[in-house]
Amino acid sequence: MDLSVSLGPLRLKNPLIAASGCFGYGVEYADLVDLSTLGAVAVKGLFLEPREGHPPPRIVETPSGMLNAIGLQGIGVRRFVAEMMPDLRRLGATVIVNICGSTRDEYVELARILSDVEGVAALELNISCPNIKEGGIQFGCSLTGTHGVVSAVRKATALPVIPKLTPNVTDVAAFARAAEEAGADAVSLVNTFLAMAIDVETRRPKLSNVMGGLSGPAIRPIAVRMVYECFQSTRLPIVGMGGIASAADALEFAIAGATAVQVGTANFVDPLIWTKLRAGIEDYLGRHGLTRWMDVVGTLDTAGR
Amino acid sequence: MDLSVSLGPLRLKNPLIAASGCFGYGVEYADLVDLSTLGAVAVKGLFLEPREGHPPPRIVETPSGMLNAIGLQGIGVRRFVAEMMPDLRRLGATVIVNICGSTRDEYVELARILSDVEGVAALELNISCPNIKEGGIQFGCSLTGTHGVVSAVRKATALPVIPKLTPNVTDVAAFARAAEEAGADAVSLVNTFLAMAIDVETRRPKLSNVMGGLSGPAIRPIAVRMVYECFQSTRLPIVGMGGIASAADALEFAIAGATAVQVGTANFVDPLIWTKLRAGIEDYLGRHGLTRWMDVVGTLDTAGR
Amino acid sequence: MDVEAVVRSNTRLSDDYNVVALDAPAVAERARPGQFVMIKPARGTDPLLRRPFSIFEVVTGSDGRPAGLTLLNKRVGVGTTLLYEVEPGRRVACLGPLGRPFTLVDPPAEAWMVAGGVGLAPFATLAAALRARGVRAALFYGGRRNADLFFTDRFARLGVDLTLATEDGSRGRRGLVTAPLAEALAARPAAPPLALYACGPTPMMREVARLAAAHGRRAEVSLEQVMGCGLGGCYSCVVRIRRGGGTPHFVRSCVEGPVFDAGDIVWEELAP
Amino acid sequence: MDVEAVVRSNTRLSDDYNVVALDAPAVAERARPGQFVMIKPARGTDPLLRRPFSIFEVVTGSDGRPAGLTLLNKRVGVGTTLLYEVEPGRRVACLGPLGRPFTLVDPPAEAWMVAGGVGLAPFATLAAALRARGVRAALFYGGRRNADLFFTDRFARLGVDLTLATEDGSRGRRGLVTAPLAEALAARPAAPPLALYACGPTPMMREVARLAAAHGRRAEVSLEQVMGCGLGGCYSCVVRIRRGGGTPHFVRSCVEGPVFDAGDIVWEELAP
Ligand SMILES: Cc1cc2nc3c(=O)[nH]c(=O)nc-3n(C[C@H](O)[C@H](O)[C@H](O)COP(=O)(O)OP(=O)(O)OC[C@H]3O[C@@H](n4cnc5c(N)ncnc54)[C@H](O)[C@@H]3O)c2cc1C
Ligand SMILES: Cc1cc2nc3c(=O)[nH]c(=O)nc-3n(C[C@H](O)[C@H](O)[C@H](O)COP(=O)(O)OP(=O)(O)OC[C@H]3O[C@@H](n4cnc5c(N)ncnc54)[C@H](O)[C@@H]3O)c2cc1C
Ligand SMILES: Cc1cc2nc3c(=O)[nH]c(=O)nc-3n(C[C@H](O)[C@H](O)[C@H](O)COP(=O)(O)O)c2cc1C
Ligand SMILES: Cc1cc2nc3c(=O)[nH]c(=O)nc-3n(C[C@H](O)[C@H](O)[C@H](O)COP(=O)(O)O)c2cc1C
Ligand code: FES
Ligand code: FES
Repeated sequence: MDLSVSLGPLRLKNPLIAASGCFGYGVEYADLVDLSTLGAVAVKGLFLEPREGHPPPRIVETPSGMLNAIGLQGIGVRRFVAEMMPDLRRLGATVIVNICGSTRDEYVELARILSDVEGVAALELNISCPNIKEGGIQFGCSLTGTHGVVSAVRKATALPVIPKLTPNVTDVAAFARAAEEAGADAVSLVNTFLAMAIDVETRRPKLSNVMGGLSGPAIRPIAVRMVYECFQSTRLPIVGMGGIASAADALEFAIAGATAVQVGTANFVDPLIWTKLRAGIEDYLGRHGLTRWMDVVGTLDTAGR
Repeated sequence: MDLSVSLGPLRLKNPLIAASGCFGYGVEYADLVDLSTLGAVAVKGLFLEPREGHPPPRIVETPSGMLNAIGLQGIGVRRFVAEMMPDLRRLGATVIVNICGSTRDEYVELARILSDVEGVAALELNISCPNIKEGGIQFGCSLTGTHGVVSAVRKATALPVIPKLTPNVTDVAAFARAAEEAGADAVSLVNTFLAMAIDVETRRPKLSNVMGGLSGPAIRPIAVRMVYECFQSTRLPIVGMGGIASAADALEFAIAGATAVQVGTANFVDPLIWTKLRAGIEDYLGRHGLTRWMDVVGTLDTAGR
Repeated sequence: MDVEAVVRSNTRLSDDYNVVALDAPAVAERARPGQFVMIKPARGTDPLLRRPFSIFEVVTGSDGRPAGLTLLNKRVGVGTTLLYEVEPGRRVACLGPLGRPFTLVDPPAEAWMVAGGVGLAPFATLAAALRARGVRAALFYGGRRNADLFFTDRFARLGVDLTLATEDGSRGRRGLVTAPLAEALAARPAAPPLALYACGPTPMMREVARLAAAHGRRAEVSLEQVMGCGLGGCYSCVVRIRRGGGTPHFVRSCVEGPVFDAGDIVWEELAP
Repeated sequence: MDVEAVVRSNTRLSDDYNVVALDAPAVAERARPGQFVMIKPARGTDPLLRRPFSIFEVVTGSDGRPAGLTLLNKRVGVGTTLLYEVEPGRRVACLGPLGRPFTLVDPPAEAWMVAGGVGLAPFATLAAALRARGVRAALFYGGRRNADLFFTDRFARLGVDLTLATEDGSRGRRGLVTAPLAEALAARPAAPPLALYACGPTPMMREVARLAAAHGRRAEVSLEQVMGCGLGGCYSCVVRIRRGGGTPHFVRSCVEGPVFDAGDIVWEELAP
């Protein structure tokens, strides 16, 4: 079975990527998971500088989903490069660094720093985090903002550039097209849906940050729709995610048009999910007389519908 | 306990409304539920003319939610007035008619026809149905479209006008403000999220219409956030909905700012939910030393958050 | 009637089939053959919706009055798996009885029931009702293999003539049950009148409809559309119907069905 | 280690408390006092996430080797209710052992454990480990009422000195268990060294931290932060820590805890 995929210049041995923020810096999982068997690891979103993040409570469960408002607690890009990259290289991980800035220049600076780091395979531009006030989603909710960040980073690096789109917009495909025009190599979607939960007994928000991002199986049907819309309106390879928890879910995104997929929340529930996903996909391909994952990508049959 | 609420000129004995499309024309439930005990019944979306709707499959279950693409099958407004209103009047139901048109004039025509009908308490403008190509959501996704339909209907009727907003937009509060400027008496939200599900074995969409609307508990955290955003930026009374399945859920919307609430999908699961909701709300008010539902509305405490 | 019914027993018949008995006197009392109930298989929101099940048997208590009902369950997905595994003592929400029942005939008319797989479910109550009216009844019952045929003794005890068929030939005729049905219809004189009742996979019911029309017999079929509410509220369960010369139109199978006149259904549009 | 552990038994202790025994030799073998496991309470997606539980006991098989573990469960919500009701024979996913264990002391040092309610859970294994090292141990154990105090005999059999307290005075001292603890600490000479271990409601642990500091004793506390993953992946479980004179910063309690040095915690910021 050939599970390899290409996201522009980035070639992955399989389409299964650990979603950013849901797999730490990757090294946390090295005891349980052979990182070299994953298509790639998208590490936790990094700013230039270390960040404290929001006070707890940072997560709350909701029906078939969860809200998070971690607030991008992180060690900053320099400590990441110094402390995490050596282990990630040694473990054979294909590393996608998820970067986040408050200004366009910060994204550019992050891209410059990471361009010279051995073992960094691609940059995922987090312009869609709903949990921080400055930066991030303010670019992701404006077409010109998206175009601006992507083209600035594009000029600053030879690494593959993958802007991560927010679902909190009216027309996500327009953002994929803006990313395409700005020179992105692929787009990834979806980040989380801005949402909130209230403790009715105290009449206070359940999250310290009031609002957070909804992820998990609950959002899958919306995410699949958005991947399909982007697939229909750009030629960029798509990295699809949102609630994937089984091989069938991953295949659903592939059929809708995703070349690769990321798994976030489900990894919390089942950290050994990766072998199950691979086995399930190979079984599916076998049963359908197919030999390549790419044979499935973008094959939704809407005849007569 | 005083559960009464006012949506502009519309006074309801309690805040619990059966959501449009989830309670037929109301009469279907008369054997099980005393319709006069509900705050109101929002009947199934009506066009001027009868409509066939989409072929089955029209619904599919998703994690903690469901997709529907009924396609607004319906008997048209004239048969509704002739065949259903007499029963609804006899049963003592407070009737909100959910209307849908392909053009602005159709909404106006519907409003005119219904203005003269005894027992019609208000109009809910469905400018947010994701399941039909023409009309509906094309108004709901454009600020000028929303303003245009609402102000045209406003001029055509003395009935309370409640535009129903779609969640498939970047900034729902802007739509609430547009509705307010156009003379709406209240807004209701959310309608369903555009979404899809794929049968991976056949690689075909699970719904005949390819896409459908996601409802149910899965969407609740997003819907609560949207109600809260509208509450913060308009003075219109808000009718909140999206995944309400318990008294605590209804109270969550109230605390976020909803004056009244609608229950859709949960009514399918538990058609006798209404008495449970009322009992749960009264119990809550009692435990908190409150006597009125309105004491809870819009009381989210974000101090220190 | 929506009751929190206690699961009295759960009898596994095979790896796929089981019979669940529920204490639900108020539902059982009102049940008529061909009606169904909506069952909530889980407490949480996954799975979310109720699932429709035919009322398989009405169970009478020691006082001879209806005390509960049973469901013949075949596991095909998440909800039916939960019902396959349900532990006695648990409570499940049970709404019903719902839907249009079978039209019962009176002697001298005879009744032939045609069941495929779990399509047997509505016929235990129908057979009992027919016997109570003194109607001669036959059951044509097909399954994949012998191990998938259940309760044949019970139908035999009710005086029902049995014709069995299995796809692998392990019991009764090899092949589909509609083959012996076709032969029997062809061999049967016009009188006394004959009513057909069918429940099973769509192709089977469609073939019964075709045979009934060809032989000028009235047939009723019990359809299994996906249902969101069971009460006429959601319009998910529609079937395209053409009555007389009228234009085809969608009707809700939870309120106008699940039992339909086979001749009214636009079979070409029904999902396989 | 992530295993699909078979539920061997479920012993209800009261309307709220139960003990669930799981077959999980691979987890049990590695378990150290104070560590926890992540349990998936339901099969579907509601509830979605796993729940953290202290390893209450390590159960040995007939060969004397670790064969499984038990959990002391208190029902407070949907997941713990599912675990309260779990039927023997079911499988539940069990990931562990996780987290930083208690720091064990050696004689002549003595150990005092302070438990509030279900905070007893980590102390059965700790008491056993202390006994194996010959450390003299005491348990200060508080609950709302007598019916909420469990397993006191077992601790007594392990040679642990017991001091009990109930809020309603139905057993032991009336009031909070930190009152007799404060008296005992005040009455105790400086030598031999004494290690404190606490698990329970935040106010209780905070008071233990205060008392320990006041008497110059080292204390470890086991915190119960909400946890999304238990593996350091999600950063949901953070606690604000101040070590030495350093600036306070968030650390993940699933990997740097759940056992912390009581003096490191910024108590003002911990949720009650
Ligand atoms: C009036 C009526 C009476 C019925 N009586 C019985 C009965 O007595 N015994 C019994 O075992 N089953 C009966 N069924 C079918 C039963 O309702 C479905 O098998 C069940 O809803 C499937 O739920 P699930 O969660 O197991 O499957 P899901 O996990 O939801 O789906 C699994 C597969 O089953 C298909 N499916 C889902 N719903 C239906 C449906 N309503 N009918 C057919 N296929 C479906 C799905 O498309 C999918 O392919 C009846 C259906 C109707 C409408
Ligand atoms: C390291 C660790 C060890 C633990 N050991 C045990 C144990 O041995 N026995 C035991 O019964 N419990 C233990 N807990 C607490 C247990 O994990 C929670 O009670 C459980 O997660 C609540 O799940 P639920 O679905 O029942 O509650 P939910 O329905 O999710 O929530 C119900 C209420 O419990 C609160 N809650 C949710 N998660 C936690 C949490 N992690 N801690 C405290 N309150 C919470 C919620 O805020 C809410 O108010 C431990 C927690 C941790 C972090
Ligand atoms: C706890 C948590 C932290 C996250 N942090 C990040 C992040 O740092 N950067 C980012 O781009 N996305 C982040 N995400 C979003 C996920 O990468 C993913 O887009 C989203 O969760 C949807 O996928 P899922 O449903 O599989 O989790 C985070 C999600 C969660 C749940
Ligand atoms: C089967 C179905 C049919 C619906 N039909 C309509 C409709 O005709 N008009 C309308 O405004 N909303 C319609 N809706 C949307 C609901 O009124 C409601 O806005 C939505 O389902 C969210 O609420 P819920 O999660 O409580 O179901 C429909 C929803 C469902 C599930
Ligand atoms: S199942 Fe809802 S209308 Fe028939
Ligand atoms: S629980 Fe996920 S990092 Fe601690």
